[in-house]
Amino acid sequence: MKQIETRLREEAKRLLETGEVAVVLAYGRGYDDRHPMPYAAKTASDTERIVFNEYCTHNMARYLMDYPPGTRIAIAVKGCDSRAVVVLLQEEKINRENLVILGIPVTGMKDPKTDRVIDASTTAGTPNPVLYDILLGETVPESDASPYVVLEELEEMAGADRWTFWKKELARCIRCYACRQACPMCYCDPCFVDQAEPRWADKSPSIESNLMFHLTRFYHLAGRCVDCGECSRACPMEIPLYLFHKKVAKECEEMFEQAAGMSVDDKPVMVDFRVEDADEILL
Amino acid sequence: MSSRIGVFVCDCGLNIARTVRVGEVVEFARQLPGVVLAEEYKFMCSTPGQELIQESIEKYHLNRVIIAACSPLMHEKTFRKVVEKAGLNQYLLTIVNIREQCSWVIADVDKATAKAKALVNGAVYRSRLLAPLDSRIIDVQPNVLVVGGGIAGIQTSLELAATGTKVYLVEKSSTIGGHMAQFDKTFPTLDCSACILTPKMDAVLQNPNIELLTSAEVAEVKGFVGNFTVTVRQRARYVDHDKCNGCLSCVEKCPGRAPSEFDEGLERRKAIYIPFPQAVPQKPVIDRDSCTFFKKGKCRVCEKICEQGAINFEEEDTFREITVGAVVVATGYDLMDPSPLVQYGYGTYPNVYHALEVERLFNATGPTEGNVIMRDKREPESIAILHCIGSRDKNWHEYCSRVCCMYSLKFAHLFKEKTSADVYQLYIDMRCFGKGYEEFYNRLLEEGVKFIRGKAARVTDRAITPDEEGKLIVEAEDTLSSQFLRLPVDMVVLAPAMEARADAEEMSRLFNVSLDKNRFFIERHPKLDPLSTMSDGIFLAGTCQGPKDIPDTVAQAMGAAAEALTIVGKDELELEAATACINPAVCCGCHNCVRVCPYSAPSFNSEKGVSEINEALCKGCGLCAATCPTGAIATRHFTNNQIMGELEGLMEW
Amino acid sequence: MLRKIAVEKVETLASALMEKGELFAPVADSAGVDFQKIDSPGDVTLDFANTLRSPKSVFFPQADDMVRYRLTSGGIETKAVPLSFESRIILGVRPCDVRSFEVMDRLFAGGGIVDPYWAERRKDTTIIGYAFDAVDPADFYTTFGIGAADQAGSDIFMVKGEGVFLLKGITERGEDLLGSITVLEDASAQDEAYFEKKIAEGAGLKTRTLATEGIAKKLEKVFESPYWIEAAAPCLNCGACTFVCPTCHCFDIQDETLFGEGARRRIWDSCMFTDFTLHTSGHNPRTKKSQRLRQRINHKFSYYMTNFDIFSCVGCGRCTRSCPVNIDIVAIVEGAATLP
Amino acid sequence: MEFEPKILGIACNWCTYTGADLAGTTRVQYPHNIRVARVMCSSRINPSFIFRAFELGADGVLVGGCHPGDCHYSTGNYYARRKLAVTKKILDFAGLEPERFRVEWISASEGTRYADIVKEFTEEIKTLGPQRRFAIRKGADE
Repeated sequence: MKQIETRLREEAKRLLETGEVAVVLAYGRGYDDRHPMPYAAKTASDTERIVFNEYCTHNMARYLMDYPPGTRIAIAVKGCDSRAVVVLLQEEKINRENLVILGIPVTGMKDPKTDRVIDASTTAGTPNPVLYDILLGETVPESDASPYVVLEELEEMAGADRWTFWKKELARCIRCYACRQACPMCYCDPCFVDQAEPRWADKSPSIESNLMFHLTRFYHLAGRCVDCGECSRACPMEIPLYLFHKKVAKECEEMFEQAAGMSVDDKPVMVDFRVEDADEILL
Repeated sequence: MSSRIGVFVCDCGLNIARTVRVGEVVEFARQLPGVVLAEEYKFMCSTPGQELIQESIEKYHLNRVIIAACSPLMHEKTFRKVVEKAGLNQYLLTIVNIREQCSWVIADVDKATAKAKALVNGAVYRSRLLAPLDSRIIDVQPNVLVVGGGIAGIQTSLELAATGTKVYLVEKSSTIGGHMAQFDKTFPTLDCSACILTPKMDAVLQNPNIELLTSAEVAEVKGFVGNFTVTVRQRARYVDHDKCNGCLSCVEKCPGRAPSEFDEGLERRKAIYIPFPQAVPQKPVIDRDSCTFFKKGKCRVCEKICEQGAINFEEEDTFREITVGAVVVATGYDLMDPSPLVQYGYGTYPNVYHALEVERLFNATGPTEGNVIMRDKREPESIAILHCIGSRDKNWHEYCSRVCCMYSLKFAHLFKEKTSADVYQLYIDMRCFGKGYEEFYNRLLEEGVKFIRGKAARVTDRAITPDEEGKLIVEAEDTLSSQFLRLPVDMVVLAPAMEARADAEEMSRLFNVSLDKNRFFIERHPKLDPLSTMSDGIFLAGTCQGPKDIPDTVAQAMGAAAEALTIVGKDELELEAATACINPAVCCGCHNCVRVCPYSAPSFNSEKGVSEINEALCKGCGLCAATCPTGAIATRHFTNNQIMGELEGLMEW
Repeated sequence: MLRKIAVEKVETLASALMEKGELFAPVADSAGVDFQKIDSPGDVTLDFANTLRSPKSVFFPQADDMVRYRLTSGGIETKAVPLSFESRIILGVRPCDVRSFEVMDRLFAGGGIVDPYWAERRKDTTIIGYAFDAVDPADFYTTFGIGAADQAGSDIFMVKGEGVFLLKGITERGEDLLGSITVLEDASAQDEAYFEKKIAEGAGLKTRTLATEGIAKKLEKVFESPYWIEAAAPCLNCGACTFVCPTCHCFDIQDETLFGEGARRRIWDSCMFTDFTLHTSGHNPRTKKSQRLRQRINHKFSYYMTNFDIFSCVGCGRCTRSCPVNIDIVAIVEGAATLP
Repeated sequence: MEFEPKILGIACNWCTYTGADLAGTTRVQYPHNIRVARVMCSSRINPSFIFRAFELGADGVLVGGCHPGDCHYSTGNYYARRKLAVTKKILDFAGLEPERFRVEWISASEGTRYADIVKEFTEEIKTLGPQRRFAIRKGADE
């Protein structure tokens, strides 16, 4: 990871010095090593503040739309982050020409709250970037583990038990919207839930309104969620939202034979159809 | 402004009041928030009913009206006019369907009443959220497209042309005339079919207001009522009809042969041909499949012979776009192929004929020059006419084809006239309901035709007795005498069902007109709107809507012409205002609407970073609204807010 | 009065307290430890560093009905929400959170305008403070003169000793409650000494600190600095920091109706949300996240000081701990303080 | 008292709503439990409508659209098929009985089939009993 940090700083410095980009989206120091922060370097000297370690979990694609269209941006992406960039390209939110993608092939990232390794068994099961201009390091071996194994326990539960599970989890939601704000795909402003007519979900956190918010958000992420897991890590109430997103992603993959953010040429599945889609998917 | 809702609940005579306690529904409605008035009336759609609504709007300053009555598909338009007359915007009306979806389907009074209340409640919730809308006024294209050049299409075209309307008549085959041109005589008057049809065909050709496009098909229909853009595919004919003078020398010399479609394969035609002598236009086309040049790469006799230089083997299909305000679909029917009904032996026994073949046998221009000569060159001495082949038969078509009884009578008469054969009719019932039809039946009873009430079960050539040898034996039960019959005859005539065209599904998609379970096009209302479809500006004429005889077809054709005129006769048209619109402040610029809309109504304004909707192209389906993640798109009259409100109301009780 | 109970008897204590009033206390679940209204005494835990959220919701619920109503054919029928609460007890409040009640009192109950929703709940509540026995790296309450075993503001103050909780009555209300709980044993002289020792230890427990000298004025001065753009760059504009904060008190008022019945509610809002300042007209005076972050910092360290003579921050460190992108409030304020 | 479920129907104007009308004109009887909201096309249905319906207390939701290929708007129901399939998976994973949500293609001529489907669906919902998971306000939670 130290090597990646060095390469990241070098490339960032070069890109800013040559004027190839106006900003490099990477990671910077936080209040301690365990808490690095998303960082936007704008000058060559800024690049000295760039860090990369196992706690740099943040998906920098989230910040791409903070800059006016036409801004030349370099972005550091891990596997899933690169898929987020691909989705944003598919959705024409960003322009490939203005982008220098610095791919980070990496495994062994850790959740700063728990120190647990983040891998395919939870989230972010894509170790190698799917789209990049410069790869910072050697490709790492792909994991054999299915990103969906973690769902087995919930899938095998009876419906009533699953409801008990989600009801308990979602009841904790305080509607701080950290999940939404951390998500690179949740770029809507305003979000549906902030609308007054109709009021899709009450503002008061209750199981009903939380359910309306989250189910709709799960739907909005269908075929778009890249499994980076940032929603769950962002949640101050530790709601395992990633489990639901994964399930929807899995179903979409099975029904529509396309995983989110794997190729710029794909059309997002929910704004697409095939005449031969089977009616059985409705059963 | 707070809602002042008036709820008007209709008894519909006893149609609603028999199972819904209307008074109770009125009481229920009266106590709902926002409701200032609830009234019951026997027939809301009647003049006094309409007046009640109008007066109440004025007297109670109603700003919303709910009418609980029949389906909105029935009277929404009527009632919209009513509220508009009282000065209320027509989109502030809500119809609650307590007849088709309530009183008519629920026998239990308590349950029907409960459902009616729940439906009214849903409407009250929705009504409170409605907004007045301005109708869109559009310019109307003055032309009409008529699809199909049978008697229905011909008649429609002539009627429209007579009013000065420009008509494009598109016909798939190389001549107009349709099935009627194949008929010899028509029942019950026994007029010669050609004698009454060919003048009309000629009139089409001569009429400057009619542009006749034969060997042509509709490839695409875009747009909406008043403004359809239709792409017509002109099939390659390999004969330049502008150059051809119709001398038909080419036909004479052509070595290519193929079975004549017009003569139902009983005769052969040339590869370059006109289908029949009176065809319109009188200009030949080349059939690629039977043309020696196309098959073997050499011949070109026609090209050599044509003094006009009209032959062009390089011709390709061309496409042209026409703009019309209305479309009349008159695509006709197919005669059911009786061969799958193996028990009747069609295709197995040469002397089993179907009705259209017999028409050609009778015809002076037909393969036998009007003589009844069977495939084995004999004149039959006995003939059985079998009714209801594939009609009134749950295995095939449940419906009655409506014309078979009558043409079977006509056949019997003609057989009697042209031969000395014994003629048998094997029927389920005789259906002779039209003007002069029963009389014709009575006349035939006196002509010595033998009527056997019983549907033929089987046709076989396996003789049991010596007098059955060499005959076709028709097995049937005479249900009048309850006797099993074996009827040895020389010739069997089948009266197969009229069925929907093989390409009905394709046409249905093309014109956006639904098919019924028998694959005929569905009219907007079976009684009150039999020529319109659910697609505004698309009308139906003739047998594409269901089996019918010539008089009914012609009457429909004239009606369809009048329907089309209600649109193209005006310069402007009021369109449904329920289109989609985008609130730019809420649009997140995700392009979803642009990606999904089948009409390209939304487009992305990259300068503003938001989508915009061209409402002229919008048909109001609401797909974009459901695909919009932020809720920036409102499908007017079906906004998220209105639908969510309705759901809340429907689920409250 | 000093009384005691064995550490394993938390449930007994909770049970006894529940007899005296509505009990709010820390409860552990998969997310961590958080204050909840206690229905079952076994749920209570006193084994935690600090709770996920502050206990402010006991006095200032996230959603609070102000008036209830029903739509009828005659119009809207309203029904007042009674503002009387049975006596309440909050168990296990850390000293910085105890201080936050005082900070909030100045807004909700001081200065002539009394907010009945806060004041009525606050009135009859006994606060059982609970000494910290460790420091989290994000904490900085020492900045505000708050000690890890600061007894100020508590009615009863509790320390955890070896195998025993020691509870001392601070106010009359606290004394009364303490005296009435029979499951507590009276403390011995040895216990008294031990309690004092723990208090002294607490005083020695120091968090990191933030130099607040002159910060209110300084923040006014650097209002227009581009610093805020840089500082806010990582911010996601979620409301996590404000919702866990013990002193954030902004709310929105919403009518929430279902099937014709509903309530006008005040519901926590967050200055970090983009629509926080959105006007009905569509105009939004704070469209940039730099403006929003600046507002949050200024409110806590400048405006509140100007208006109420106290910082609207008690250094509990929750915002730093819960920030998805690790924004540290101390670093942000220090960054502003060191601007030229 | 026998459990009488509350079933929300959402029907497209051109096919299913017209088909339901046909059931009425031909006087086919079916249970009263269904209450239909009309939309122009099944593609108009926002999945949140379905979530909301269950939250409001619907015991079952039946969506009806034109048969694929027959959409009045040509492709609407192809999108609807995907939208509603995902909706169903979400309901299922959230723990709602997926049988409570059903999508059927019912043409304007299928009045009898409409009635049969409503009958069958109502029976199925009766067997499942009241929906108390999402509909927390309306009754005791399971």
